[in-house]
Amino acid sequence: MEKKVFERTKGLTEILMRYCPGCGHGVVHRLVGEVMEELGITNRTIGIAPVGCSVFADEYFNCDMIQPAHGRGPAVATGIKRVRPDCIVFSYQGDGDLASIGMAETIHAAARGERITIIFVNNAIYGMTGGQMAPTTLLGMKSTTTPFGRDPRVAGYPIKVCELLATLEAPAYLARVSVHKPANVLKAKKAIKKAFQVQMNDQGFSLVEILSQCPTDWFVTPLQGIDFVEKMMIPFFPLGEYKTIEGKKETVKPEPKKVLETV
Amino acid sequence: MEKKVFERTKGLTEILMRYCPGCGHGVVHRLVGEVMEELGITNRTIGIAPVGCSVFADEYFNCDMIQPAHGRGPAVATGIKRVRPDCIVFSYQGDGDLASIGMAETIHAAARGERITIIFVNNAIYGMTGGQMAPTTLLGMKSTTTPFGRDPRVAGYPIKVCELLATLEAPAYLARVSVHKPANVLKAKKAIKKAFQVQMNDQGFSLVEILSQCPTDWFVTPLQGIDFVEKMMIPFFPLGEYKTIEGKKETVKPEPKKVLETV
Amino acid sequence: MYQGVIMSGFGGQGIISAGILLAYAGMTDGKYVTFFPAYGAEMRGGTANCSVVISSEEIASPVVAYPDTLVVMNEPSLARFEASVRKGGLLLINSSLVAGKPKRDDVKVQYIQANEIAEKMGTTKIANMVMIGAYSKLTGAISFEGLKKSLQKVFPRARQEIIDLDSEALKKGMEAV
Amino acid sequence: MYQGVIMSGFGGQGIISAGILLAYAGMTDGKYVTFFPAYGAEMRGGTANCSVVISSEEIASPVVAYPDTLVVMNEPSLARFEASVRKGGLLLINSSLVAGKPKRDDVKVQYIQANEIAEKMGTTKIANMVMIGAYSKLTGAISFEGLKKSLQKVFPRARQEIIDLDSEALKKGMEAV
Amino acid sequence: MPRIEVDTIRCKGCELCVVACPYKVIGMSKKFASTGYYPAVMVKPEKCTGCTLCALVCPDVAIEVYK
Amino acid sequence: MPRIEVDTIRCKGCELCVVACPYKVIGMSKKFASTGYYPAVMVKPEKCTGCTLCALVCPDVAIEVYK
Amino acid sequence: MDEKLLMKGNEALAEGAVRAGCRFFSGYPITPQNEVPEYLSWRLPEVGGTFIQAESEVAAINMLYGASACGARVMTSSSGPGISLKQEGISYISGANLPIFYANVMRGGPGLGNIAPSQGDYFQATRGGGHGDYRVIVYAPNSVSEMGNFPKRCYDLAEKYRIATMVLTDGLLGQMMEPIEFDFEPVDPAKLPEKDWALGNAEGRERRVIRSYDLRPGYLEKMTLKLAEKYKEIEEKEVKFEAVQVEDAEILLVAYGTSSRISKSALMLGRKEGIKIGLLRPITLWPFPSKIISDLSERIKKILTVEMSLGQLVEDVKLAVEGKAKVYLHGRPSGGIPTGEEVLEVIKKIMKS
Amino acid sequence: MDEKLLMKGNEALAEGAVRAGCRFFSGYPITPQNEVPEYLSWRLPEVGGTFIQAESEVAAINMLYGASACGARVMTSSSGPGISLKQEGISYISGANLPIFYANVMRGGPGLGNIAPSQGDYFQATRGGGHGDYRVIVYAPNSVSEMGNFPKRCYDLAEKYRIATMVLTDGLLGQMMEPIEFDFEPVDPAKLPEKDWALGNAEGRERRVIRSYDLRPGYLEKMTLKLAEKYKEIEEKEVKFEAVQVEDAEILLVAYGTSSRISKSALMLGRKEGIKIGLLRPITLWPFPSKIISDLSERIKKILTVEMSLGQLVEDVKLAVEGKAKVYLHGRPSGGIPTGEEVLEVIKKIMKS
Ligand SMILES: Cc1ncc(C[n+]2csc(CCOP(=O)(O)OP(=O)(O)O)c2C)c(N)n1
Ligand SMILES: Cc1ncc(C[n+]2csc(CCOP(=O)(O)OP(=O)(O)O)c2C)c(N)n1
Ligand code: SF4
Ligand code: SF4
Ligand code: SF4
Ligand code: SF4
Repeated sequence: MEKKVFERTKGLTEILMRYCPGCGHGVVHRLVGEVMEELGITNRTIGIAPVGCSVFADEYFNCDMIQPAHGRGPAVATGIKRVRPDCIVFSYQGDGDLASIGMAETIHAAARGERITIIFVNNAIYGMTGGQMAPTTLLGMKSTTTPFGRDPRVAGYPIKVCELLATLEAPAYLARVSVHKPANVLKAKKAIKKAFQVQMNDQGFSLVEILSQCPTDWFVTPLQGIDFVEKMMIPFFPLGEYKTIEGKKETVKPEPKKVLETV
Repeated sequence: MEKKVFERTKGLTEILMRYCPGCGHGVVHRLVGEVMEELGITNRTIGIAPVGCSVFADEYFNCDMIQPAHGRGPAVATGIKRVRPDCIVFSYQGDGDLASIGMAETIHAAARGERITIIFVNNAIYGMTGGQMAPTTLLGMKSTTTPFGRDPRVAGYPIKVCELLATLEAPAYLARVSVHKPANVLKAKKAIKKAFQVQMNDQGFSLVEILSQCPTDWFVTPLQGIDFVEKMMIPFFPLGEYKTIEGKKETVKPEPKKVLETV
Repeated sequence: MYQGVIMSGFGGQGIISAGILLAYAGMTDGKYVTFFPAYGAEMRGGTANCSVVISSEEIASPVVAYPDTLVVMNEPSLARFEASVRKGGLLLINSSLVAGKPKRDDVKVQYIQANEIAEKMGTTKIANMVMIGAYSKLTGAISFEGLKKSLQKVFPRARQEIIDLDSEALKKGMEAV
Repeated sequence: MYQGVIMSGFGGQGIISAGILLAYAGMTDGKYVTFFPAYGAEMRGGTANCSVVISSEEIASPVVAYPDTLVVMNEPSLARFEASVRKGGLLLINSSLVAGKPKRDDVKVQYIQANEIAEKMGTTKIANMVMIGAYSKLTGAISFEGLKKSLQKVFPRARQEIIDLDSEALKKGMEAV
Repeated sequence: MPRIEVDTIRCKGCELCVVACPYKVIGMSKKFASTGYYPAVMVKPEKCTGCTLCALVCPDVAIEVYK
Repeated sequence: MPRIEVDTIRCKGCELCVVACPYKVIGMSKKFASTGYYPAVMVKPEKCTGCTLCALVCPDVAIEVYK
Repeated sequence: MDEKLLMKGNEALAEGAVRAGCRFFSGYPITPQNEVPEYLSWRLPEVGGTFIQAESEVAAINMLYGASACGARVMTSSSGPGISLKQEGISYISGANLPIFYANVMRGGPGLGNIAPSQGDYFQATRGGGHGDYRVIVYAPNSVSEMGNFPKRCYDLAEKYRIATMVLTDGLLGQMMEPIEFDFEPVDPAKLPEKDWALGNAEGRERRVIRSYDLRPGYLEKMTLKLAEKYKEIEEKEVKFEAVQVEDAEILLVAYGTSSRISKSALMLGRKEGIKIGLLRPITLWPFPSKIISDLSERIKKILTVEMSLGQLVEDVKLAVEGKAKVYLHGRPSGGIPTGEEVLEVIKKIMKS
Repeated sequence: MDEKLLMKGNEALAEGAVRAGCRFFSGYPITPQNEVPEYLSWRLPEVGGTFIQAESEVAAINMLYGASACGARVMTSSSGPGISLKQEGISYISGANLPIFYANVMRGGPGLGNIAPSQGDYFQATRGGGHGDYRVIVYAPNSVSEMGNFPKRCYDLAEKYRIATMVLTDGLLGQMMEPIEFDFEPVDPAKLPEKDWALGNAEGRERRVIRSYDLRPGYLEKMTLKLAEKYKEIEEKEVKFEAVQVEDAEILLVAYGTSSRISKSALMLGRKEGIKIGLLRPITLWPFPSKIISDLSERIKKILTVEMSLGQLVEDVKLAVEGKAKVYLHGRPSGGIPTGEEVLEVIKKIMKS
C-alpha cells in the first residue's frame, strides 16, 4: 500500500506562503512546524513573528501568534514567558530584526537567561524592505545601501551573533545551521528541536541561527542562492554548536552584600 | 627649590566636581584630563558626557563637550567623528548608559570600527538614579530594584562588556582596569592613553572599562568601597587587555558579488 | 487631453518599468505626467500595479480611481480593476495570460497576445513593451518617438541591443492593434 | 490653623526624614498634612530641602512658596530662603552651623545650637530632631506625643535605642527654646 | 511505486528540488501555473526512490512524497 | 621638605588618601569645612616623601604635592 | 477600608496598581518615578507577580505588549525621555487593541531637561506621541489618594475597551507624601473574567493572533475606523472632571494635576478677597471634558488655563470654548511651579482687563 | 535652471537635500522611504559626504545630534514607527538648539500598520511626539518638485533659528514620479558662514558645550522661555500657505500634501459644476497659517478639512476658526486615499446642509 512518507506538518497552517521563490524562510517555517508537532507542543506554543519578510509568519504557524515591533521579539517573548511559564515561546527573527535594531533586546534576553527559543534567520540582507545592508552582510557584498559593496571602513564588519552571545553566562543552547542542502536541513531540524527541548526542560535561553537564502535581494537565482550560502556564508559564519547545556556549569551565587558587611 | 610634583591637570576645568565622597568618577576624570594634556589634544578633543552621575562631565573636562540622550554616546560620537575626523572623540559612560539602554549603540559603534574612544565606568550600579541594578551588578548584590540580592533567575547575569566586544572584528583596543589603588590608577592611565593613541593613529575603535567605586549606592563607606572593588568586582571582571592592535590581522575584503557572478 | 491609466499584473512582468516609460514618454512629448506605483512589501510574486496620468493640463491628483485605460497583464488584475474603468474607457488585455472575459459592455475592449508576440521575438520579458505599443497606438496619448527616446532614460544601464529589442516590441504592439 | 514649613540644609543632615516626621506627627495629631521633598540628583552632598504643610483644613497646594516657618540647618540655606519667609513668620536657625545673621526684622528669629546639643547626646546625627523639637515647642503645630508616636513609623527598621535617642533629642530641642 | 506530488499552487519554480534530487527525477514544467510560476514536475518518475530529499529543501512545502 | 596641600573646598573626606599613603602622613580633620565635609590634613607632615600616591587616588583632585 | 497611610505618590501609584490586580511590571529607572519600580521590585514577588527591570524603556514597553497579550494586568512607568522612547510601542499596543496601564511622572523637558515637576507632556499623552491615529485614556490625579486609586479605574477601562490607559502625573505628586485611603477592594486577578482574545493554551479552541498590521489594501482603514468607534464611545461615556464653585464664578480656572491644586489655592485666596473664581479640573485629559467647558463658557466669559508648560491644555480648552469666551493662559514650563499667590495676581489682572 | 527630470519623490527629497548642502545622513530602512537612504548611499560619497546606515532609528537620530553639533547640514528620514522611535532624540535636539532636517514619509498606522500613504502623524509632527515643550518647523510638500526644493528652505530656517525642521510627506508623494526642476543653486556647505556654537577645534576660543539640560532650579525654565520667544518669532514670520480660488469661495477646503492635490481635483471638478470651492493649503504645518484661515472664516462659513487620518489637521483649523465658521472633516485613516470625486460628494452634502 502506498504510504505518505513526507507530508505537510500540522505545525503549519494551510495558508500559501508569500515568500519569494527559493527563499529559505519556508524551509525554516516547516522545520519549526514539524518540531512543534513532534514535541506535541503546538497547542501550548506562542510564536512571535518579526518585522521582516516573515512578518507573515503569524499566518503560517499553527499556534497562537503575536506580531510586535521591529526588533523587539525577545522583549515580547520575555513578557509572554514570564506571564505564561507553562507555554513554549519562540521568537522568529531576521538578521536586521535581531542583530541591528533589536541587538540590545537580544543580548539582554540572553543575559537574563529567559526560557525562550529564538529562531534567527540570517540571510545577510534586509529582505522585506528591498535589499539593504544587514548587520550580517558580508564584506564586499552589494546591497541597495552599499551599492559599491560593503566597505568596512564605512559600514563596519558583519556581526557573528552566536559567537557574541556565547560570551554570556546564561544561554543554554546556541547553534548555527543552514538550510541550503538536504543534509543541512536535517541538522537544522535537530538543532531547532534541541533548542525547544532546552526550553521545555527549563534549562535556559536557546537560539538557533539559520543561514538562509534570499535570492531576490542577492539578485541571483535560487540555485545561485544556495551556492552563495555554501561558498560565501558558511566560511564566514561557521556552522556548529556554540553553547550546549552539557558544557554549562552550575551557577554559583556569590553574596557580595555579606562581603560588604565584613569589610 | 620646591617643585609641584603633582598638580591639577589643565585637561580639567576648575569647577568643583559634584560626585559623592570616594566615588571613582573623579579619578577617571583626572586620568582622562591628564592624558588629553599629555597628548596635547585637549583643544581638538570633543567629549561626550553620558546620562548618569557623570552627566556633569560636560562641566569638568576642559574640551568641547556635548551631552546627549541616555545610552546614545556611541551614536553621537559616530556622528561627530564622521563629520570631524580631525578631532579626537571620546564618550564617557556608566554601565547603565553603556551596557543596558545603550547596548545596541555600543556594539554597533564597535562593529563599525568607529575611530572613537569609550571610557566606560563600571560601578555595578545606577548611581544617579539612586542605586538600581545595573547590567554589571553582581549576583547576590542588593540594589534598590533587587532588594533581596540579584537573583539570576529573575534578573539575569551580569554582562562582561570587554569579553563581549572582543568577539567583534573591528575593535582595536579593549582593556579593563580599576582605580581603587594607586598601582591600578597608574595602569588605568596607561590604558586610557593607549586607547586615545589608537584613535589618533586611526587604528580603530577603543574602549577602556574602569571598575569604579560607588560607595553611596553600595551603601558602604569609601574605604569599604575600594575593598569591594578588590574582593568582589575584580574576581568577576578580570583586569587586563582584551584586544590590542598588535593581535589584529589585516582585514581581507572578500567580494561575494564576484563569486555570485561565477556561480 | 487627460489620460488616467492603470497597469496591473504579476510582480516580475515589468509593470512598473512600463508605467515609468509611459510617464517619461508623456513628459518627452511635452505633457504633464505623474506616475504612482502601488508599491507593496518588496517580495517577489503577488500582484503589481501602477497609475499613470498624462495630461495637457497641470495634474491635480495623481490618484487614478477611475482609469481611462486599464492595461491588464494577468487574470487577477481583470477581476480587481475591471469595474473601475471609466465608461467609454479602454480595457487592454494581454490575452496570452488572461483567459477570462470582461463583463463590462460600456468600455472598449482590446485583446493582445502579448506573450506570444514577445516570445516570438525571443523573450516574454518584453510583453510589457508590446502592451505599451498597443496603448500608444490606440489612445494616441503618447508618441512612438517619445517612447523610443525615453527607453534609454528609463533603462540607463541597459545595453543597446536590449533597447533596440524593446523598441521593436513597442512597434510590434502598435502593429498588433 | 495652617503652617507651611520649609526645612533646608546639607544632604546627609536628615532634612528629609525630619520633614516626613513632621508630616506624620501632624497626621497623627489629626491634621491634614503634605510633605514634598526638593529631590535632586541622588548623589550625596549638595543641599537638601523639603516643604511640609500642616493644616486643620484640607490642603490645596502642597507648594510652600512663603513659609510660615523656615528651619535652617546650614549657611547656604539661610541665604536661599530667608527672603521667602512670611512676615511675622519664624526663622529657626541651627546656629552651630550657621554663622551669618538674617537681615529680616519682620520675622521671629530663634537660634539653636543643635549640633552642640546633639553632640553632647553622642551624635550630631540627631541635630535634626533637636530642631524639630524646638519647632514643635515654638509653634505648637504638632504635639510631642504625635512626634513620638510617629518616630517608629518613619523609621520602621530602627532599633528601640535609636528611637529613644531621637525622642530624647526632640525633648532637648523643646527645652532649648 | 515511489513518487512525489507537487502542489502547483504552492510551487514557485525555484528548482531547489531539481538539484536536490540525486536521481534527477524532477524537472520544470514549460507551462506556468495560475500563479505565474513554472512548477516542478517529475520528468523521470520511474527513478524516484521516495528519499524525500526534494521535499526537505522545498521552501514552499509544495512536495509530498509517497512510497 | 615634601608636602601635600589639600584643597578643603574640594576635599570630601573620603579617606582614600589616608589608606593610600604608605607612611600614614594623612589623617582627617575634626572640623568640617564650609562644604559640610571633614577634610584630610597632614597629621605626620615630617614623614611625607612626596610620592604622590595620595594624589593618585584622590577622586576630587584635591591634593597637590610639592617636593 | 484601610487605615490612613502616609505615602509617597509614587508608592501609592505602585501599591494601587498591585491592589488593582497588576501582576507584571517592566520598567527602566528614571527620576522622578524611581519609587515605582523600587516598590514593585519587592511588592510584586510578594503577590506572585513579576517585576523586571528592563534593559531600556523600549524593551519595557514591548515586554508589556507580550505580557498583556496573555491577558495579564500589566504596568510600566517612566518620565519624559523614557515615555518618548515608548511611543512606538504604545502605538503598536493601540493598534493591537491591548489593554495596558502606564504612568508618566512628568519632569522638566525638552531633552534631558531637569527632574523638577512639570506638565510639558500633555500633548504627547493626549495627541499620541506615536505614529498613526490612536488614543490613550489619560487620567490626571491631583493627590496621593488619587495616585493610589486611579490605577484601578485605568485597568477597568483598559479591559472594557481593550485600550491603553495611563496616569499622567508629575514629580511633585510622585514625590510628595499625603495621607491616603484606598477606595476599592483589592482585586484578585485570578478571579477576573477570562479574556477571549488572550494568547496562551490553544487546546480546544482556534489559534489566536495578535497584531497591529494589515497589509491588504483597505483592511487597515477598516481596523482604524473600528478604533474610531471605540474612541467615540469612550468620549461619550468616560469623561471625568471636578467642578469647584463654578456656579457663581466670573472667572473659570482650568487646570489638572498639580496645577489644579495650586489653582485651588488661588481660588481660596481669591474667594477670601471676594473674587468669584471657579475651577474646572479635568480628571480625564482624554476623553476631555469639552462639553462642560463649552457649557460653562456660555456664561463665564473669562477662562484661565493654568499649566506647568508653555501651553498645551489650553488648546483643548480653546477647542471646547470655540470662541465663546476669552481663554487666557498662565504657563510655567520646564520645572517652574506657580504658586497660588502668583495665579491670583494673574486672575486680578484678567479681571481688570 | 536644470533640465526637467522625472524623479521619484523620495529621490527628489534626497537630491534636494544634497543640493541644499546636506553632507551627513544616518537612517534606518523603512518602507515607503527606502529610496532616500538608497539614493544617498551613493550620492553623498560623491560629494564627499557621509552616509551611515544606522543600527536603528534611535541610533540614527543620535548620530544626527552629534553631527549637527559640529555644524554640518544633516538629515535623517523614516516613516511612522521609526519617527516614533526618534522622538526622544528630537526632543533633545530641540532642547539643545541644534539645526537638523528630517523627513517623515508617512504610512498607515498605528502600529506596524501598512505601507500605504497616510497622514496620521500630523499630531506627532506638529505637537511634538516627544516630551516637553518644543516645536519643529514642519513643511508639507504636495509635489515631487516641492519634495526636492523644500529641504533647502528647511536647512536655511534650521540654521537661522537653530531648530529642528522636517518635511512631513507620505508614501504617495515619496513613491510617485513627476517632472521636477530645482529652484535654487546648489549650496556648497564649505561656504556657509561659520557657526559660532559648533563643536570642533577649540584652539584660540573658549571651549563649547552643547546640552539640553540644566539641573539648577529655575534655569531650565528660563531656557525654555527663550525657546518660546524663538517659536513666537517663527510663528510671526515663517508661515507659508497656498490659497486657490478663495476669493469667491462659498466653501473652503483645507488640506495639505497629498490630500491637497486630491482636494484640488475636487475643486476643479466642482468648479466645472459651478460650485464655488476654494482651497487653503498650509505649506508650513507649524507654524500654522491660522491667521489666513481665521480671516477667511469671517466670510466663508463652511470649511471642510480633507485629510488622510481620523482628523488631526482639523484641530488646527478649528483653533484658527474659533467658532466663526462651521468646520467639517473628511478623514480617511490608515492608508485610505480619497478621490476627487469622493471629496466632491462630501462638498455637495455640506452645501445642501
Ligand atoms: C521601527 C521600524 N524600523 C524599520 C522598519 C522597516 N523594516 C521592515 S522589515 C525590516 C528589515 C527586514 O530585514 P530582516 O530582519 O533581515 O528580515 P528579512 O526580511 O530579511 O527576513 C525593516 C528595516 C519597521 N517596520 N519598523
Ligand atoms: C531615556 C532615559 N532613561 C532613563 C533615564 C534615567 N537615568 C539617568 S542616569 C541613569 C543610569 C545611571 O547609571 P550608570 O549609567 O550606571 O551611571 P552612574 O550614574 O552609575 O555613573 C538612568 C537610568 C534617563 N535620563 N533617560
Ligand atoms: S525578499 Fe528574500 S527573505 Fe524575503 S521572501 Fe524574498 S527571498 Fe525571502
Ligand atoms: S552615586 Fe555613586 S557613581 Fe554617582 S557620584 Fe555618588 S558615588 Fe559616584
Ligand atoms: S523546491 Fe518546491 S517550490 Fe521549488 S521548484 Fe521544487 S517543488 Fe517548486
Ligand atoms: S582622597 Fe581627596 S577627597 Fe578623599 S579625603 Fe583625601 S584629599 Fe579628601
